[in-house]
Amino acid sequence: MNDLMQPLPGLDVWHPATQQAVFRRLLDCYSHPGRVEACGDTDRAPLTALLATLLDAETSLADPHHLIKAGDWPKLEVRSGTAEHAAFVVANGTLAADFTPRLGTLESPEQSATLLLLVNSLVNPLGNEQARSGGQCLNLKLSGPGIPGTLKLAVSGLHPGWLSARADWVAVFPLGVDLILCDSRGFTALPRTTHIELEVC
Amino acid sequence: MTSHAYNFGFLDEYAKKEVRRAILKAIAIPGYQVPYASREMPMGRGFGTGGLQLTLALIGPDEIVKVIDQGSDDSVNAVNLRQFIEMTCPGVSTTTCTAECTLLQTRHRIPELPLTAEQIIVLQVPYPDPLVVVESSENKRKTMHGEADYSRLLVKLYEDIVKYDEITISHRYPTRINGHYVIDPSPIPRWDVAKLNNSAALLLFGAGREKKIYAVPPHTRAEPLVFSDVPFRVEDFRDEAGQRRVCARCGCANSFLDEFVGDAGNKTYQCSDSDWCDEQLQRAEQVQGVAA
Amino acid sequence: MNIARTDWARALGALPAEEIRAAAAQFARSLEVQDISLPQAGLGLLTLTDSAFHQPFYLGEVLVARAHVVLRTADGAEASGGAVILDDSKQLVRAMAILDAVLAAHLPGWESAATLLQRGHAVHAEMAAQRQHLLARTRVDFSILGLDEEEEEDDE
Amino acid sequence: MAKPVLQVDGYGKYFQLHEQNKLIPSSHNVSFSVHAGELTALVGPTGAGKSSVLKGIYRSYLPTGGRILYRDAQGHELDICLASDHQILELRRREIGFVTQFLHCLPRQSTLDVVAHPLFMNGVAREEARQRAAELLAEMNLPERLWSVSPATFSGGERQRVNLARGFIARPRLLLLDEPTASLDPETAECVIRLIERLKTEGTAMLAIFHHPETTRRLADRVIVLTPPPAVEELLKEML
Amino acid sequence: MAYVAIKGGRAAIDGAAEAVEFMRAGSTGKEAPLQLDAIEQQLRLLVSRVISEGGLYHPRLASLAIKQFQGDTLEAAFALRAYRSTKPRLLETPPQDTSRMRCIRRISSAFKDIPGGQMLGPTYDYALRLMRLELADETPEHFRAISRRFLAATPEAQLPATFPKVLDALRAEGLLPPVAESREAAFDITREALTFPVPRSAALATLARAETGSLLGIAYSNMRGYGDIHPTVAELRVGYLPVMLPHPVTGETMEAGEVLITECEVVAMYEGNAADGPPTFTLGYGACLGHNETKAISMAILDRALQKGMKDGAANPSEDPEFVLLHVDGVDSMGFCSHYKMPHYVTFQSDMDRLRTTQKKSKERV
Amino acid sequence: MNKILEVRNLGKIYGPGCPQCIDSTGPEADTNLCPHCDSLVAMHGVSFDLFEGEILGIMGESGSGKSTVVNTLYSEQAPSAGEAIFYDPVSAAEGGKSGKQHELFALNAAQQRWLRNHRFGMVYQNPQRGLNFNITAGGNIAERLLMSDLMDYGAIRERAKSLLARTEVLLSRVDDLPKNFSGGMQQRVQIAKALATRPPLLFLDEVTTGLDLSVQARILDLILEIQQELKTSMIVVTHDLGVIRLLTGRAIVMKYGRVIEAGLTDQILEDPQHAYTQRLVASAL
Repeated sequence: MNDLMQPLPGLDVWHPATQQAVFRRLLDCYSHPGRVEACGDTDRAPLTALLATLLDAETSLADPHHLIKAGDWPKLEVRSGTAEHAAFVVANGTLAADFTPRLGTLESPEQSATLLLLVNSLVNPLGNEQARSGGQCLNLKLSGPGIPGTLKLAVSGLHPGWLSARADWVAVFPLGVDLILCDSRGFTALPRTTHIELEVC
Repeated sequence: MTSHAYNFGFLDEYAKKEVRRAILKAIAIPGYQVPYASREMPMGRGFGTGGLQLTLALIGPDEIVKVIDQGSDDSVNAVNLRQFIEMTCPGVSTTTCTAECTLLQTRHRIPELPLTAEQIIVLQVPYPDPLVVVESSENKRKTMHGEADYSRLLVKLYEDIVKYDEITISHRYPTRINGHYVIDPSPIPRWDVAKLNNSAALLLFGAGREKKIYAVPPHTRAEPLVFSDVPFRVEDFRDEAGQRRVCARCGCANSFLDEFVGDAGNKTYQCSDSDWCDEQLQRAEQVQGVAA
Repeated sequence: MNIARTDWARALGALPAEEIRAAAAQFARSLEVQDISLPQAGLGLLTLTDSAFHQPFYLGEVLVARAHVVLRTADGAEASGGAVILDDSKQLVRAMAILDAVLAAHLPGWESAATLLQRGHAVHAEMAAQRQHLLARTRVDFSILGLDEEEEEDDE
Repeated sequence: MAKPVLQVDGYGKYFQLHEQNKLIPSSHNVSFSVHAGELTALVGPTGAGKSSVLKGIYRSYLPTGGRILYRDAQGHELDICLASDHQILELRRREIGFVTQFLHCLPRQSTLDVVAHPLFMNGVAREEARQRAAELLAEMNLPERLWSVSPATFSGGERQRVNLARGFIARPRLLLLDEPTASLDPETAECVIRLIERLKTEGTAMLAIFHHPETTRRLADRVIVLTPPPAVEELLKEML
Repeated sequence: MAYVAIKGGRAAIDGAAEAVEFMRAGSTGKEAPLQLDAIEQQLRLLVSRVISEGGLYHPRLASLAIKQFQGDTLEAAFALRAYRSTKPRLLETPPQDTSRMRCIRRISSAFKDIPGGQMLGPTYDYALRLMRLELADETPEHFRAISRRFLAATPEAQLPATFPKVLDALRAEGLLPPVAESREAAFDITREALTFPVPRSAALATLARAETGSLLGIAYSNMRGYGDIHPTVAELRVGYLPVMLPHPVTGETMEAGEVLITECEVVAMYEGNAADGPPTFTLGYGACLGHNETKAISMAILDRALQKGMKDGAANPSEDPEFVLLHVDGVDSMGFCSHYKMPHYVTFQSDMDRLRTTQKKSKERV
Repeated sequence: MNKILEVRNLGKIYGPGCPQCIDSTGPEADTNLCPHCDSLVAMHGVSFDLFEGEILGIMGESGSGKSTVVNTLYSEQAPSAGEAIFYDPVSAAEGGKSGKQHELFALNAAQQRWLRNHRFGMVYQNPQRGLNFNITAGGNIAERLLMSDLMDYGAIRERAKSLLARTEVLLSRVDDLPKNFSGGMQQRVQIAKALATRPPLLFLDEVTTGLDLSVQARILDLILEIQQELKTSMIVVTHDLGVIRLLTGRAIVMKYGRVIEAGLTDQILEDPQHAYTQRLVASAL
C-alpha cells in the first residue's frame, strides 16, 4: 500500500497522493482567505479534484444545478442530500442563490454547510487588474482572520445574490457557511469569518 | 498471522479525509473545538495521538517534519513520534532545524524562532476545553462556548487575584481567539502564548483522547484572558538581584529557560528550545571566530 | 448425509486451514478461477440485539474475510462460489469460495470436496457433543433440591 | 364661567359580592362639579357614600354608573370611569392628589425624602425636590430637627402634616381630601386649613370631606349633600 | 553538569525496549517461551478480558498481546485496539439474536427452575479458594487425564444446544415493559465522539468494551448504596454465538463463524410506565466478548442505572452517563495516566514561576 | 411614560397538547390539567404592558402560572405561544431617536443571553438559583459584571463592594462564600448581583417567601428604595398580598394559568371584581 504515496501517476484525482496535495492547497486557501491557489496538475477540473479530496461515505452532498457527472457519483461514495440539508453543496455561481443551506447551531456550528461555487474566473488583482474573462465582475475587499490588513479578490461569474445571502447566513457568528469558489484553474476559500466589502467596478 | 504493511501515514484514507474536513472547519471557526472520530493509535492517549493524527492527515511525501517535546528534538516522546512518522511515511524527511521544517509537531512549547507562513505547527493537547474547570458537563460547556459566555472563567481569575494578588494559572492559559471562543492553548507556558497572536503560521491543536480539533488561523487575534487593569505576565527569569538569567550554554538572555538543580544543590539555566540554543551557540562561535 | 450450503463454511471451518487451501489449490489447477470481487480481509462490526429492549448495538468487532469467485471448466461450464468467514485470511476464504462453487455445481472431482465437508461436519458435531456434555454434567436438578430445601431462605 | 376641572355626572357604585351573592350599594346617582380655585365639600350622614365618591374619582373603586369627566391641564377631557390604568396612573402622578388620614411610607426614608418623592417621580432633580420639600415643611411648622428622620416615630399631628405636604408638594390640579384634619390638634388643624386656603388662591380645585361642619363652612365654596343610596331592591327596579 | 537536556533520549528509548525484552526472556536462558496455544487455552479468562476490552474478537492476537506485554491486560487490550485502526471496516453484521447462543453456562437467580434448566458450566463460583499446590507440577499427561475423566462420565440427559430467554417468560406474563421495536441505527463509538445526551446503543457499546475493573468499581458503588437499582439476575449465560452473514452468492444467511460471549439480564425495581400502562419491572442488559461474568453483570447494572439517570437526572455517579461513559475505557484512562510519566519540565517551570511570584506577594502583604 | 415591555397572548403547555386543552382548563374548569391529553396548561392568553419605572405585581397561588410568565420572559424556557416586545430604554438613551425593540421569543440563545446580561435582572425565591454558592459574594457580583463586559478588575471590585454596601451586606464578607450566609443575607447578595448591571427591567420571583417577617420587611424596603433610586421597572411575582400592596402600582391576578383580573393595585385590593380575588383579599384581611 505504500506505493500509493509515491510519485503521482497521472495525477489521478481519485488517488490519495493527489488528494493530499489538493488538500494542502485548499488548506492554504482556508488559512489565507481570498488567496487564489492553482489546483495544480490534475487530470480533472479543480471542482472535481476538490470533491474527490473532501468527500466520502461519511458525509453528504447536494448538487442542485447538476454539475457533477453521473459517473463520478459512485467514485465520490458520498450520500446525496438536499441543498438545505447536505454538508456540502455544489452550485453554479452565476445563478442566483435560491436555497438556505445548513448554518449549524450555536452549540455545534460545525454542522453547517460548505458551499462550492463554480465561477468563471478568480484572480487576486495587482493594482487595477480585473478578473480575466466573462460575465459580471465583482471586486471584493476582504479582511478578517488569515488576512493581514486587506486582500483584493476579483471574481467574474458570481451572482451578487450569493454575497448578500452569505451576509445573512454569517450574520450571527459562529453560525454560518464557508464558501469555496472555484474556476477552471484553481480555487479560493471564504470562511464565515471573512468580512467582504463589495467594491464598485 | 498479521500483515505489517501499513498505509502511507498509518491511518486509512477515510480517517484522513475526516480529519481534513475537521481541520477546515476548525480554521473557518477559529478556536471552536470540532469533534472528530479520533482513531486509536499505537501509543497512549496523552502521548500526542491527537497531534499525530493531524500530522498524518496533513503530511505529504515532500514534507520536512520536526517533532519536539519540551522544546527538545531529543526528548523521549519526540524521538518516539519521529520514529513512528519515519516508519509509516516513507519518503518524508525529518529535521531538527526549526527554520527548515514545513510541519512541526510539538508538545508544551512553541519554538523561539518566529514561524513563517510556509509552516504549520501542530500542538498536542491533553485537555481541549478551558471551561472544564468551571463546568463539568460538556453539554453546558458547548452552550457556553456558543454564546461566548466566559464570565465564570473570568470569575475564577477574579477570585485568584482576590486570594493571591496574582493570577495563578501557569500554563494552559485561557486565550480568546478572534474575540469569540476561548481555547486551552495546550500546556505551553505563558511565555509562548504571545506567539499565538497574529502568527504567520497556521496553528492546529489536536486532542486525541477528547476527540477534538481546533485552530488558530494565521493573522488572527489571540488574546490571553485578562482584566484591563491587571496585565498578562509571562514567566519571570530574573534572579534575586533583578538581573535576567541567561542560558548557561549559549548565553541567550531572551529565551524560555529550563532550570537544573545540580548535585550540590546549585541551579543552572539552559534554553528549553534546543534548536534555538544550538543556533545561538553557533552564532556566538562565528562571532568569536570573526573576532579572532 | 445432506449438509445445507449455508452450513458449508461452518463445516469446512472446523478443519485445519492448510487442508482447505490444499484442496482448493487442487481444483484451481484444473479450473479457471475468476475473482468477482477481490478477496477481502478486515473487520466487521458485530451488531447484537439486546434482549432487554430489543435495541441493536455494537458489541465489538470481529474479523471478517470475504470472497466471491466464478469457476470455469475446460468445457465452458461455470459455477459461482462464495464464502464469508470470521477470519483474517484472504487465501482461506478464497479457498472456501472455490470449494463452495465446486460443491454447489458438482464440478468434476466434487466428491473429494464432499468428503472434506463430511469430515468437517463430524469435527463440528464432536465439538457440539463436548459442549452438550459440559452442560449435562453441570445441570442443576431443582426437582430434588426443591424437596430438600423447602425452608431454606433465598440468601440473595 | 370657566369649565369645571371635574364634573361628576350620575356617579354610582355598588359592590357585587360573588361569594355571598349580594349587591351592596354605596353611592347612587351623584352629580356635581369642582372648579379651579374652589373647594367643593361633600356632606351627609354616615353611609351616604362620601368616601366612595372620592375613591371612585381616584379610581380605587371602579365606578358602576355615571361619568366622571376630568379636564386636564391641556384642556382634554377624560372620563375616569373609562380611563385605562396607565391613564389613571399618569393622572395620579401629575394631576390628582389624594390625602387621607393615613400616611404610608418607607420605614427608613427621611421625612424630607417622603415629601419630596412625588416631585422626584415627576423628574425633578433630587436636590431641588428636597429643597422644595424643606420649604413646604417649614411653612407647615414641622420642626427642622424632624426632617432627616423617618415619620414612623412622629405624633399623629406631625405625621398628618407630612402627609399633607406630600399631597400638596406636586401642586396637583385636583386634590381629594378625606378628613385631612380629623386627628389634629386645633393649632395644627388651623395650619392645614390655611394651607388649603392658600392652595385655593393658587387655583387648585379641591374636593373634600371634613370631620367638623365648621371647617366645611369655612372652606367650602360649594356643598354637596349626599343621601344614602336606596336599597338594593329599589336599585334593581330602577335598573329594570 | 548532572543532566544534559539536549541529548540522550534516543539511546535510552532503544535501551528501554531491549530491557523489557530482557525481562521477558530472563537471565538464565533456561525458560521455555510461552506458546500462544497455551495462553489461549490455559489463560482463557485473561484472553477474554483482552478481547472484550480491546473490542476485537481475535483470541489468537490477544494471546500474542498477552505474551508481548507480559500479562498486562491494559497494554494487551491497547495493542489490539491499535491493530484495529489499521484494518479496513468491511461490513456491519445484521443484528444477531442471542437466543441462538450455544450455551456452555446458563443460570438464573430469579427462579429455581427455568425453562430449559440451569447449567452451571465451567465456573469457580462454588470453588473453595484454597491453593491447589499440585497444579505447580503438571505435565501434559495430567491434562490428558483430566480431559478423559471429564468426558468419561455419562451425562444423564440429552440437552438442546440453545435455550429460551428467561425474560421472554416474564414478558409473556406482562411483568416487563413493552419492547420498543425501534429500528434506530446503532451508535458507532469507534467513529463518533460521545456528545451527551447519547443514545442507549452508544452506552451499551461503550460499556461492552470498558475496562472490567472500572466497570465493576462504578457498578459496585451503585450496589452498595450510591444508587438503588437492587437488581436480580434474571439470566446469565455464556456461550458461542453463531454469526450469521449473507452468503456472497446466494444472499442466504449463513454461519460465518462463532464468537464466545457472556450475556446478562437483570430485573430491577418496578416503576410506572409513561403511557397509561401498568407498572412493570425495569431492566438492565449486559454483554461482552469472551467469558467475563463480572463485566456482564456490572454492565447490566450500569445500563439500568444509566437509563434511570437519562430519564430522571443523575442522583449519583453511576447514573450519570457522562461520568460513567467517559471514565470506563481502559485504553483512554491508562493512556492518560501514563502520560504523567512524560516530561513536564516546561509546565513545571511555569508552575514554579507562579508559586514563587505568589509567595513573594504574600510576604509583601504580611 | 414609555412602554418597556409588551406581552401578548403568552401561553405555555407542557405535554402533547390537544385541540381541547384550552377549553377544558382554566378557572371555570377548576383545573390546569387537560382531561383529554393530560397536558398541563401552565398559562394561556397572558397579556400586559409594563411601563418604565413601574412595578407590576403578578399574584396567584402556586400552580397559577405566575412564575411561568417571568421564566419565559427571562428566557429560561420558551413559551408555546405569544409574543413579547422589549423596548430597550438604554439604547433609546444612548442612541437618541427611538429605542431598539427586541421581539424576545424570536431571538437566538446568544441574543437572549445578551439581554439577560445587560438589560434584565432576576431575583429568585431560592438564592441557590441566582447565586453560585461555590464562589464568593464578590465573585458572584463580579460574574454578572463580567457578563456585561466590564473587564477592569479594580472597577469590578469597587462596584461589588458598593453594591454589597448598598444592600447592607457587611463589607468584611465580600470574599466569603454565600453558602455561609443567612437566608436574608443571601437574598440581599442576590439582589446586589441582579442590580449590578443596573438593568432597566428586574424580575422578582417570590423573593421574600420563606424569610422571617422582620427580614422580609427589610428586603422589601430595600427593593423599594432601590427602585426609587434607579427607577427600575419591575415585575414582582408573589402569592403574598402584603408584598403586592407594598411594592406594586398595578397587579395581575392569575388562576390556573389565566389572568382573571388586572388593575390598579389599590383598586384590586379595595374593590376586587372577580369572586376569586374577593375571596383572596377577604381571607388576607
